[in-house]
Amino acid sequence: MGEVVLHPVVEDEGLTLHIEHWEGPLDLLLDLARGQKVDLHEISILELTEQFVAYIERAQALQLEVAADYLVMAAWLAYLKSCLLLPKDPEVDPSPEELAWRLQQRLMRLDAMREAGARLLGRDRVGRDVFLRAAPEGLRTERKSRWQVRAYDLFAAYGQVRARTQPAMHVVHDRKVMTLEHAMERLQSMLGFAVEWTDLRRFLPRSEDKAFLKSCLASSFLASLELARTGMIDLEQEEPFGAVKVKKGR
Amino acid sequence: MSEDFARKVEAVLFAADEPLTAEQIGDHAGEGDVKAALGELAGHYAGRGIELVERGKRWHFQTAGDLAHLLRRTREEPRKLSRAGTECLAIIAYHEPVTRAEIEAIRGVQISKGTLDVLMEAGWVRTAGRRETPGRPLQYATTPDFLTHFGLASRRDLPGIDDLKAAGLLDPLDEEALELALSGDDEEEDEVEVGDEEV
Amino acid sequence: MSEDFARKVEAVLFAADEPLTAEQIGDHAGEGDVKAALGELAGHYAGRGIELVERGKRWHFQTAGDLAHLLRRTREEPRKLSRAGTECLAIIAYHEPVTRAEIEAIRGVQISKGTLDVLMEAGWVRTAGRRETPGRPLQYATTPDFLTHFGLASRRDLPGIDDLKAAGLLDPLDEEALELALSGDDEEEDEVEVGDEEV
Repeated sequence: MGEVVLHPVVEDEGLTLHIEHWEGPLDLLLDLARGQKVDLHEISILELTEQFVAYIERAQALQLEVAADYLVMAAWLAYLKSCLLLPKDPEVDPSPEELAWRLQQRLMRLDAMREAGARLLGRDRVGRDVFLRAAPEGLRTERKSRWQVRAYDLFAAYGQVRARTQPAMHVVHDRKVMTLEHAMERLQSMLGFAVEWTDLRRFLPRSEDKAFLKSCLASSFLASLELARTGMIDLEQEEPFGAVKVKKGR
Repeated sequence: MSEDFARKVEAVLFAADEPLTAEQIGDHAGEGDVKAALGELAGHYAGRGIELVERGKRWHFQTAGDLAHLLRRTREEPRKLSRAGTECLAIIAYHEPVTRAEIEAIRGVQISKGTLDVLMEAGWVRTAGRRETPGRPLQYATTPDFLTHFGLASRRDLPGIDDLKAAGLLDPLDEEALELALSGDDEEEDEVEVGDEEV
Repeated sequence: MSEDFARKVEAVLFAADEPLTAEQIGDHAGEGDVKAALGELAGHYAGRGIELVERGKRWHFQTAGDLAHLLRRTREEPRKLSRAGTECLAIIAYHEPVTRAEIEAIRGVQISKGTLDVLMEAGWVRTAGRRETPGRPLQYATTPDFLTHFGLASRRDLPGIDDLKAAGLLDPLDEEALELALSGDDEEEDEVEVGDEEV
């Protein structure tokens, strides 16, 4: 336990108090048992119980702070003691003797580990009893990369470099278009016929070339906007996306 | 021929700054029967001022134990363990793999926070997976460095382990013992522990 | 008797963290003829994997000099050459002797110093004197190992531009296919390549 407990220790008949760290109630019990007998098989659980309970009671009488688990153990031991002293009741399971035996086993287990720990610490320990070489040369494993690349990768890489860096020539195919200038000239020359509102599309030339027709339409539309701006023609569109109509300006 | 290989093994072990497995030795010494060479060397060094020892399947040279008095610079222990730490270490070594609740049951007291940390920091104790029981508690076990430090060829060399086993003092604790050991508030702590240690 | 003292000296020297004078040895080992013990030990260890040596009146054990190579083991790990490295190597092979600036001009991307180092470390590329132009830049060329590694009898065996074209390796539209042909891990490096090229 982390907390400091004032522990009563009997010396001769008198009671002296030591501030110590018991490692829990089992530890105190083990020390008491050790005081009884060297062989834990031979200890008297009854006597042990009395000693422990007496300790705790004295401590409480002196108004010392006693940790809860010591009190729990004292209560359990008091119960065990009364069971051991009462006439045997075959109905009780486990029997008080069984409980006493278990307690003894636990003390023996703890004792075994305490002794084992001491024997462990007493062995020839590295750095205390036996020594390793103080200044070893040390072993090193140097990692070296074995670079791997296949011939194909190499050639492909070169091909890619060349492909990437070769000057690219961009060729634009010759396409038939109607320029804006041409469209304006054409529209102006044909305006004489447009006394009434006339669909702009009727001014386009005849052609089987659809791409050329689109170019004509786009250029003529732009030309019509330009001519409308200068007042040479009027423009009309009745609804969105409806036909664009032109008429000679006044 | 074999002697030639033995001196390579000797050189590798001598130069190493930590104990080596037979495999690691072979990696450096090259082709040869490492086991045979180790046996040969161990025989050669027996009784000398330096000894070749095996600790948990790893080998190293160290000075002979009976010469400690010549070499000890101070009387101080390399790592002073508290009583709680010593008991915990013994319990883990003799019972491994063991859960914290089991350690506490044997000692009849809770383990204070730093105790296991100190053992792990020393490199003697490691976590050893979770026990597949309700709550999946972490288990603890010792490390090869533990064997090296305490001069044990294997866990079978733990002092008195055969007698303790025969006496049933290393048997797994039954559940009643666990319950008996721990008052109610311990269980809470156990749960907290699981959370903490998962980090 | 003297052997008993020799093993003390042996242990003292083994555990020492620096070479010791005979006097220092005596301070630890106690009563005895240190000189005689040192002579005895030196004789015993002669030809073994460990040697007892004297340097400026100080004694220490060391690993036998002829076995020093065992302590430094190199382990080769296969690693795929990066795309930058591969391109660089290809350019050197096709254009050698070539300067770094030329490689960069052909690749259209800068190359990091590490890329050329890797190629030289791999043993495929060597420096090939300086170009007698302003700045006297270093030139690079391939090595005989390069030809061996790629199974080429001579540089004339490198596929020509026409061969590459015929194989579709020069088709700009095939760039995606090429990227697929170069393995997946190159893609990462490609991104790095844009900035500072990684090896």
